[in-house]
Amino acid sequence: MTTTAPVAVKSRALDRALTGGLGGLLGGGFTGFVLRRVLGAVVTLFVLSAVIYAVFYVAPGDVAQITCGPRCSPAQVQQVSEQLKLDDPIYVRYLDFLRGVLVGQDYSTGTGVLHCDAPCLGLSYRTDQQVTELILNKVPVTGSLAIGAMVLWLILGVGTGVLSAWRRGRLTERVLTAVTLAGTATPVFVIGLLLMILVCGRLQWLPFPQYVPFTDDPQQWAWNLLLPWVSLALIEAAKYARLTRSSMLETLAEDHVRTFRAYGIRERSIVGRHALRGALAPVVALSANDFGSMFGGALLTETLFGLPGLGRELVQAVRVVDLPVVVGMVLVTGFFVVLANAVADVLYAVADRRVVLS
Amino acid sequence: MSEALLASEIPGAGATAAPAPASGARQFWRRLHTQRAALVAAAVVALLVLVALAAPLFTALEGQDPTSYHPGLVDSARGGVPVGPLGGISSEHWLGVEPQTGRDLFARLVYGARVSLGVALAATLLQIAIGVTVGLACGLGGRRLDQSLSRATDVMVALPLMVLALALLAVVPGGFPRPVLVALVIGFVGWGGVAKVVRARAISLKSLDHVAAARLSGWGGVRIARRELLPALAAPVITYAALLVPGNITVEAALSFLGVGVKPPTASWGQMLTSADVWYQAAPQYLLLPAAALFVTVLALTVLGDGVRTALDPRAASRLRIGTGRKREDGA
Amino acid sequence: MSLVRVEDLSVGFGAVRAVDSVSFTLAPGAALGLVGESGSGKSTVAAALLGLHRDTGARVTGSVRVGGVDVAAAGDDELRRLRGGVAAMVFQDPLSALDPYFAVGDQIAEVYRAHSGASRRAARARAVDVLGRVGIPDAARRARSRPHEFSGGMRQRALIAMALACEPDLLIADEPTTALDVTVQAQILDLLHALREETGMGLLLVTHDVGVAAESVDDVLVMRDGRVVERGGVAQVLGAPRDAYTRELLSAVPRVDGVRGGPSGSGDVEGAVGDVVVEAEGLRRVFGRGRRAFAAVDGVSLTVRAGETLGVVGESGSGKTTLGRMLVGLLEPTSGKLRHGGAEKSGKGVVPGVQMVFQDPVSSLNPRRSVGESIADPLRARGDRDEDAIRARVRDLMARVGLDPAHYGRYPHEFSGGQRQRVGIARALAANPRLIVCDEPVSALDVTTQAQVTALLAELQRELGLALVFVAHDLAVVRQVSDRVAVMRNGRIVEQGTVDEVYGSPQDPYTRQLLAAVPALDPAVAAERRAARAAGAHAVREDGGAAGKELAAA
Amino acid sequence: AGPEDKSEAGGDGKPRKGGTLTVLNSAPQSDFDPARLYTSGGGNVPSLVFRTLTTRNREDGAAGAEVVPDLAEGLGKPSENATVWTYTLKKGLKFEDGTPVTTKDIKYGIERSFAAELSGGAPFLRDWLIGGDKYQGPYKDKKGLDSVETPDDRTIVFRLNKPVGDFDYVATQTSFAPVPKAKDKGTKYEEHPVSTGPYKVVKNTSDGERLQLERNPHWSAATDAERKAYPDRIDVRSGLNSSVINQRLSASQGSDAAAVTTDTNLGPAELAKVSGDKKLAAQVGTGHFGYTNYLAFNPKVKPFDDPKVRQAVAHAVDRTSVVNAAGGSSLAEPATTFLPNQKSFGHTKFDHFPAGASGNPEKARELLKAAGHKDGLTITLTHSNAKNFETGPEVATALQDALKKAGFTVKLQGLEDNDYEDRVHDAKDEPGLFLAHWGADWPSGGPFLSPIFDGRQIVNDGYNFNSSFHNDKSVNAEIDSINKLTDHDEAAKRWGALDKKIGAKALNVPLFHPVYKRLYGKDVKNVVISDWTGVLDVSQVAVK
Ligand SMILES: Nc1ncnc2c1ncn2[C@@H]1O[C@H](COP(=O)(O)OP(=O)(O)OP(=O)(O)O)[C@@H](O)[C@H]1O
Ligand SMILES: Nc1ncnc2c1ncn2[C@@H]1O[C@H](COP(=O)(O)OP(=O)(O)OP(=O)(O)O)[C@@H](O)[C@H]1O
Ligand SMILES: [Mg+2]
Ligand SMILES: [Mg+2]
Repeated sequence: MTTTAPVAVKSRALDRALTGGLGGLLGGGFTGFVLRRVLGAVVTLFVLSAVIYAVFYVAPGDVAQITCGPRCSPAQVQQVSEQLKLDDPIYVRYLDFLRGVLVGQDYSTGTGVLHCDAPCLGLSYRTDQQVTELILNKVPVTGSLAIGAMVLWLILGVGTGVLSAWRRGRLTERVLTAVTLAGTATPVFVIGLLLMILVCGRLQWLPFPQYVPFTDDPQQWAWNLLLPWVSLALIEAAKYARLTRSSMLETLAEDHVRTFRAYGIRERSIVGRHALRGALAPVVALSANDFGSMFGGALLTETLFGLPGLGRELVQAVRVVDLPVVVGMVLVTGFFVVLANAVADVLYAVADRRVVLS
Repeated sequence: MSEALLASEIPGAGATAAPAPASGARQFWRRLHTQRAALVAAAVVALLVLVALAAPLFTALEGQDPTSYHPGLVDSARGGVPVGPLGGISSEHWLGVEPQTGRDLFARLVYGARVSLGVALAATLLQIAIGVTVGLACGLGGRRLDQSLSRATDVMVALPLMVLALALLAVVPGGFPRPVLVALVIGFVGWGGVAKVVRARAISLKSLDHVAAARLSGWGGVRIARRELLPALAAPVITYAALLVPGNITVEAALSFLGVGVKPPTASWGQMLTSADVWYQAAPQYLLLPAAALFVTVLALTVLGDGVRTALDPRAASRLRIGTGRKREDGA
Repeated sequence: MSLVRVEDLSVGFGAVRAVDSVSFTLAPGAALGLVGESGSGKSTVAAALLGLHRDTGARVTGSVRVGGVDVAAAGDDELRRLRGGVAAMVFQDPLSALDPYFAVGDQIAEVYRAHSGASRRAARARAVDVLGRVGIPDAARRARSRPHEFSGGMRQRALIAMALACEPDLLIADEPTTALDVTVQAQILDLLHALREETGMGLLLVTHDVGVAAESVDDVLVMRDGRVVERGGVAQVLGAPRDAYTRELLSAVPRVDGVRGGPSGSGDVEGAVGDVVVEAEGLRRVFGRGRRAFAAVDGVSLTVRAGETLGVVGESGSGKTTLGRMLVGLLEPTSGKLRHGGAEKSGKGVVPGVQMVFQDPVSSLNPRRSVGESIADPLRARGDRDEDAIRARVRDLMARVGLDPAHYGRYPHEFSGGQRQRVGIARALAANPRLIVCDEPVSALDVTTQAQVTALLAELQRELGLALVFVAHDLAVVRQVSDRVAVMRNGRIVEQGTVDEVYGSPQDPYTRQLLAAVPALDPAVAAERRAARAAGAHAVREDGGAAGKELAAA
Repeated sequence: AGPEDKSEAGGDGKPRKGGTLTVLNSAPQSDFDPARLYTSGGGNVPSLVFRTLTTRNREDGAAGAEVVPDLAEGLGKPSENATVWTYTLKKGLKFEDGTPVTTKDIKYGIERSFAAELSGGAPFLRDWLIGGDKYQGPYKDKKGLDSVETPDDRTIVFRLNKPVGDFDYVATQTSFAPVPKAKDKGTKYEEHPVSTGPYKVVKNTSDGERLQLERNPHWSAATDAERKAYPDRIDVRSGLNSSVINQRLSASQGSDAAAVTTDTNLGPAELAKVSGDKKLAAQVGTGHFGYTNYLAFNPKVKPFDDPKVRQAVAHAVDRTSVVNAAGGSSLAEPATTFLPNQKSFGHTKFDHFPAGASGNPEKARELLKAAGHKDGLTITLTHSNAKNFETGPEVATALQDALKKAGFTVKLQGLEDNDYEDRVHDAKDEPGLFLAHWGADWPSGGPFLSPIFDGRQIVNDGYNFNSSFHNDKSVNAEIDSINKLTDHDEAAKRWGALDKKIGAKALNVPLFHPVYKRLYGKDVKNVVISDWTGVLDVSQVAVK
């Protein structure tokens, strides 16, 4: 009984935040925004898949031969080719793919039939696994990597940016600039490897990273991912630091900052509150992009640290021209890019109410 | 009385002897000149470009070339580490030699500057050009244009470089100059971030009255973008551009491994870095040299970019209004 | 001991000597008016009191002591305590002086907390309280709005509220009522007066409005070109000015009751009035959605013809700016019809040949472009290519609005508030538009410059058949320039008619109320009137939150 | 070969049962179906689960290149000129569920490997079994493959379309592993293949990331002389970066102390480090695998139709640079013969076109002049772009530099890996000069020379490995005749002689044979690296 009251209060507050806060301030209408975004995402994914099909149509690499193995005889290659329906014209294969996505598909396992439910992205040429399943297994890995790295690079980058805007022209700023830039100037595989050798090999502070699912053991999860996060964050931080700083200096030149100076507000809070708020828009936009693209782009990190994520799978799939897997992976990336950008737009409109969601 | 006022107020209106106002560009240069760090950075960038352009001259001075093997200078039994102290530094090989091959590192570094700087700078310019255009179009255009361009950006961001490289391999004729191809590929792939940053800024800038005023003046979107928004966008864009360069240098190396990049034995910093990572212990200078070169480049570009950014802002340059409100010890 | 002691203060910006050897003192509880020509250095002096020129590249000499603190020598902490704590400032450009990303109430609360160390909650409550006291209706809700949701006058009041929140010993108010209609203005001035009496707050009031000065201050300092040209008690300076400039200033003050030396002189005279330039029918604009939906303009119909000036006056927040923006096409009406030159406006976007002078001179000028370039914009957009001709035209325009043409290459931040406003006017005039919507175009101008600008407008109107929509809170100015007047309140036009009709025999009670609130030039009369209002003001102070309603009902 | 006589094992004391062995691999173990695996000698991790008719001798060095019985009682009994091979199963063999293993299961396993759904395995049975080229596997072709006979549960007979003296070697392949038909789930079988070996699969992520094995209670050491199976559990983690694998092994932290790798070599940079560290150096084993890297000519393409030009190239090659590019003398040995330098292959020393350690440009110039190219010659060398690979840019640029001294202007054509494979194996589009390599399917001259030089193995509409399009009747006849031999030593001698004979034609330029340096964790004992596979044998390793 006693617990119901706070819950009710909370939910009402939430309700207000959502209807009054979000719905009200977004002007254009939140549901409309969501609908448009969903539609946009569908179109984006559609285009993406078509592009990949087109690319693989022109790209080198004899799929049947690669799948069958180098020593396969022409007759066998032909069999594999039929098995994978590689002889159909590319548009027929694409339509087949779309059908799979919409209504599902049946595949023969040799001894039986494997039903692949919609949305079915097909089976991997290489491992015969369902691509949807494969991807669902990998998303948590890459997701963990991306989220952690983003949190870290935002803290590191924005923190550094704020500090260097506040202490602009001073020694603190120079040192910070040099340090963050050193991170940028070193490719991730170098930073990652060196960190791993130092921290895991020499000092033995951390284990050599091995993916542990969050649901198994959150502490081990974080512990193992710490190094990949740090490596990625070190690379990205400078970008955010510099961007934050330069946007903040812009804001500092504006009139309203003078108001707060004239009221004796500390420079620290002028910079860290008022200037920062104005500078966040590009930072949020960029992190959305980077976060989304990390789903396809963290391959170097994943490869280096042996994390079984999407990026690594993608590299392998591209190498063996495993088209269904490649398409699936790219669609996931696309999905996250669109999603992250949508979230960024909402955040952005909440932060700056002059902006109406488009 | 108003007529009288007019006359009395502004003696010789329009024909004053006041000094002609300096043009925007001139003021910009004047403001840039006051920043020592930016000038030093500009000198460093110029030096780097010079090194890249005059690479043959520098290597001739040393008497080496970037492709000759010196099997005698590496210890074959130990995996090919350079013999001699500090990675084989000698009067012939100023910076030592490359492990395994014994190629001269100074020559490779100097020649590598050509590829890396050329490709990375060209690609960055392209990324900025496309990104800014798309971002501005998103920010200023209607909802529909914004939607379609934003989704197109998403497609570009989501397409893995590797997949695109594959397509290009297939469609670009073998004779196409590789560095140009690399710059084009990187340029056309990596503009998503710029576009997003520009769009975000443009959206909040366009709510300002001076943009409304420009619209009332009758300007179209392009002109508004160029005159009202672009100058304000210069800060984040320039900042971002300086940081795109190191990324592009690394991407060049990645593309080279996919076969779209520059052909061996041509050296590039990115490729040196990628093959040097494992040598961090056995031949540290092999890793440190390209890393240091890259660092100096980024640092110089960043400092220069910051200088340009500051000089572009008439408010910040004179420190009027942007002042810290803090007491300055130096009494400046 | 005096609260403020300024001795031999000079401030230079590069080659510009903005303030030249100014000295004055101000005792606790006293009020000093700083009047004078636009660009004469008033704001610069005000800023110097808080040490705002520190580290900005300006050269400051002389000594400034505020509340016993030597501003030039004070350490960072000391200065911080001074700012806001001892002396609070109301900035001249209220529309850009608030952080667009934070709720107005939060900004006030932040400032209050910085000096009182109050809890977050208490600070919020305080913010709502002071917002109510400056007459923001429904302050508790409005405190959560962001600045762009406020009208110009509301933003200005928010700034005043911010200053009052800190309960300073000294209030530096730089043109604090430029965006306020006369009733609200009177209320604010009464509030300041009451605070002086109650708390002994000192007031430094920078204003170009002699009437406001007459109502609120004891002593006056008249400035011109950075120097003090006359000083003395308010009655003496306004009543028997010694300096030639002061006399000129006073003679230029427009009056609601005096003869209409109407610069356009049109109104009643010739039928220069031509075709309909713009016609609105049932124009409505709603902000927000759902429960928060609110009609800023609610069914406005009006017509403006070529060569005619429509004055729009009304309560602060009554929808004047919103209406103006709709007329030029910067804002889409929620419903209603809009016809330009007889043709129904189709689609979105601006209408060619239509200009606007924005209420906020700061954000309407691109900080990165020289003002000359900004003024030249419409010319270039029109297709002019001859650089020399463009420059010549820009210089001419600058001269005609009273700006030094040599300042072509200067940037907006190097100008005073009134100068920036004139840049906006010059830009609007540049391409000889058919219609200009002027949103408080002369609110920051001293009366002589104001006269010059209105004369210019009238002249162009005669020459080109320009149609004007003139939004202003200053009834005298509106009377002077307009042919017809519309009085707005709560998004509606409550009264519309020729100047003589509206001013001569106002029908609506609100119009009458407005006319009654016009500040008097004679300090004695002003004091009398204040006494008459005192009862109302009392009520306001007793329950701050209800102040708005109270006021509206009055 | 008992555990006691392995004195070089890392750590001291006798190997004991128990513990968990971790395997850190770089290549993902994405296939774990015996029909799809293509491994030499039954593979390493797979051979822990899949027993086959024969297997490789689990001993160090050259002794490890011998073939020994596994499920079969003894090696195969050839008859009818080595076209019929008969094997008899040991008694008491069981699957992991306790059911007995019969030759029917082996036959079924072999039949499965013909199914298109399970492609990827070795090609030999399809080429050799009568009717193998037509057979489509048990899913489409329920009748079965007649040339594999199972007269009773312990006997299996293979009928081949030609003499194959090496059949015992072939019978080590995982396709010879028994698969119980009732448990076959087609493409899903690999998730949990039914074990006959000392370990069974407890978890297979199927995407090659992780494979966990545990003891198979129904395996009996009495029937298996080869596998030691000391650890209780084996945890295979694949898809790791090779530098990281070596880092982990050298750090030997936690479970990595009991870790090995079965596919990762020490790189040159790591070698430089290890060679200076005594403790680490003791954790390195050396192995050899029959493998040759060479420069291949396509004599159909000018100017390589001229033997003098080919010889000039052969003389100009700087093998020191090439070896350095491949990792230095510890990781590669210069090669002048096509056959690997191991006895089992019948290695016979020769150097038809001596280039010395660093090339003989003078001789090369002479030959070029004689061929009519006195102003030098511009040629194109095709290579793959894969990094740190024998056919990659590192070796190509080393050759480019060496050939320059002899008057060759070498243009490099680097191709993306897939593209490269397609091009160099395409009979119609094969480049004139490219980097190639060949590895042994089993340690014998046959699988080395036949695909490369047998004129009848030229493939025009698929992958072709006879890149010189060599078709010499006498060579073909000699190959046939050696294939009939069932005495491996006798055959080896003849292969060696044949290699020397073909070598004189300068159809390719052998460059180097790789050497493998395998690092293992500090607690790993009983390290065996045979010359058959060149990798550490997981079935012999102990971690206690
Ligand atoms: N940052 C600056 N740089 C250069 N000149 C400046 C700067 N700020 C102000 N000025 C100049 O100093 C003079 C005084 O400006 P100030 O703002 O004090 O005028 P003001 O009396 O407040 O005028 P107004 O009534 O128009 O606001 C003006 O001529 C202005 O152009
Ligand atoms: N973007 C907006 N979002 C929400 N409310 C707004 C917005 N713009 C204006 N309003 C509200 O609309 C009403 C009318 O505003 P408007 O700016 O038109 O007033 P005004 O008559 O110009 O007042 P003032 O004389 O004070 O400038 C005000 O109550 C204001 O708070
Ligand atoms: Mg002022
Ligand atoms: Mg307004």
